[in-house]
Amino acid sequence: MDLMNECELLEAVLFLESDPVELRALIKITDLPKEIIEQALEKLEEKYNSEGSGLELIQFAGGYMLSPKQRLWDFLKERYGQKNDKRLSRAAMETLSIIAYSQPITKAEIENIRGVAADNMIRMLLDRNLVKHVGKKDIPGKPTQFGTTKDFLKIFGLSSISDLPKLDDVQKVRFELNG
Amino acid sequence: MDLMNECELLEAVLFLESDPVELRALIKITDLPKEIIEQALEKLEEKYNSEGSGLELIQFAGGYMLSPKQRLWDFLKERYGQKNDKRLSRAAMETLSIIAYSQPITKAEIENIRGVAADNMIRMLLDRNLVKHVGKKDIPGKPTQFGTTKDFLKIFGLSSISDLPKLDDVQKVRFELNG
Amino acid sequence: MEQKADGELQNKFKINDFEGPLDVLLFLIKKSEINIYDIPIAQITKQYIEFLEYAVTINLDNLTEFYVMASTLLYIKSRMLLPVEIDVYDELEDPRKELVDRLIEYQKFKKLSDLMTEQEKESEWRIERTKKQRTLPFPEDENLWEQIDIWDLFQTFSTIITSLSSERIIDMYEEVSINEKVALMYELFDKKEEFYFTELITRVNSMMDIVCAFLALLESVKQKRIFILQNKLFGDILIRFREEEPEPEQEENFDGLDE
Repeated sequence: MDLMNECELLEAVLFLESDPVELRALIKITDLPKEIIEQALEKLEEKYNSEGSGLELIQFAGGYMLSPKQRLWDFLKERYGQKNDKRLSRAAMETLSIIAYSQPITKAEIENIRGVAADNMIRMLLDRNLVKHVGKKDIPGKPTQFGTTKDFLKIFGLSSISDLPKLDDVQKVRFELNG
Repeated sequence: MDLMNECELLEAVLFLESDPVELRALIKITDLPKEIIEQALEKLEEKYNSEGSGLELIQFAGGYMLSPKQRLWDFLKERYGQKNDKRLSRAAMETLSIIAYSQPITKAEIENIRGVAADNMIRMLLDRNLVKHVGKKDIPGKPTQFGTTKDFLKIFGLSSISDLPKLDDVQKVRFELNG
Repeated sequence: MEQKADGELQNKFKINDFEGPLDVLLFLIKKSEINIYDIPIAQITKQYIEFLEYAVTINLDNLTEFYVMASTLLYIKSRMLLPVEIDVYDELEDPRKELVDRLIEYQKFKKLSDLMTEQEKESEWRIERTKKQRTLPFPEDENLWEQIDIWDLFQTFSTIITSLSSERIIDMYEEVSINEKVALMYELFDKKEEFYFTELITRVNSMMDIVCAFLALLESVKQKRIFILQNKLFGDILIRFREEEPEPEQEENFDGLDE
């Protein structure tokens, strides 16, 4: 099967979309079966990886998208660069890290780790759409659990939660005096 | 010269731009000489014309843009049709209104009123059959004069040009005061 | 930073420099280079309480938690000081263990938080398209124009002429009126080969309308576009289309673009 037409259709769809498109959205939009789409995406990826293409197919924030190749960014930055200047405070980053690495997690659990109240930080992270309610913990009181959002992945340039930076093994077991 | 990098850069730029980009804008953005850009555009066009690409390089409204290949449009129309985005460009509206109210009018006269080149807009309006050549002005050079078409009347629900809304009284007073 | 009198040292710090009591404890433990698994609880408690007393407090938000930690430390200290009673279930556990576990857990997230901050820096720049919304470049042609109505067009034109200088408006207005009649003439020619002058007059009460219609008529005669016939004096004028004499078509160049 050469998948020519499927590749073309997918390319057109990915061109028209500006945000990452999840596989299931691609299925819905193109009305093609999952396996075909996966194969066609692979072919597209190869095509873009070949020399002469200024674009690449990347997996990002849980979906697929076309993006200018990173080595062109220096040429493009001035005109098309968006600076992420809303940096998080240390407190916010700590809270966000706890949620990201321990999700789903309740407010009480976050507070227990940080040793301080987390209400304001959680509210701020919710406002900035970095975290969201993901369910309720099955304990008395049914407290809300929090998890990270797609925007979170996007802002941190992650394709999925499993791409979160890891502590290496040494760091994991040892408590460091000079941390 | 293989122009690989130039092609890549142009492809990325055309991908990032939403509206047709004029040649002189491409020169400015990429900082490449005109001839190189023209050659690279040709190469890109070839590349897209080859099978397996869902995109094509088109010239539209005086500029270059990437667009899904026309034969894919039927698949894409429902989701990506224009309904979201549709207002005519101001340039098109202005040019058409000047032609409608001042016909027959030459290109130079239109440009004199708008203060910018009118070639692209006139060509576009001719293509859409909203305006047509109606004669030649009796001055040296015999420039072509433009007027509106029957299609124009139809689209705007006018039975005749004399049904065009008239300048309001305030504006008339201005004429009389100055007259 | 060297350790001198503790009070002096801690004066340099603000409570706001720390993210919470655990952060302060980690700092004190590192500063004193003590083993976290065997914290000299009396020493740390003393340092912690001194810190609370001397550190500059600006933000009172988390102050309660800092004092809760102080009482926890005092409680652990008192437990450590009490003679060890043999109670299999309670006393097998080191009273410091829970606190140590929390400190280690917190330390882990502090490190992860640093990694995330680096990650945030790495993705500081994003390359974005000029517009997010993408559509097919051409709509079904007429739809585009059908969505605007004649008043949009009128509005646009009014705006244009309002922005022009008065002198140019006058020129244009005169031109508009005569030109309008010329246009109307062509329109009528689309339907029939001849028609009467009165058909050119759309606003009978307007002298301007009549004058312009007449000027348009004269102009067209001069340009040899029409013949005019008048059967009787003061009678209506018949206007008849005159075929253009074939002359070499001189196409205008619309490709001013690349110049």
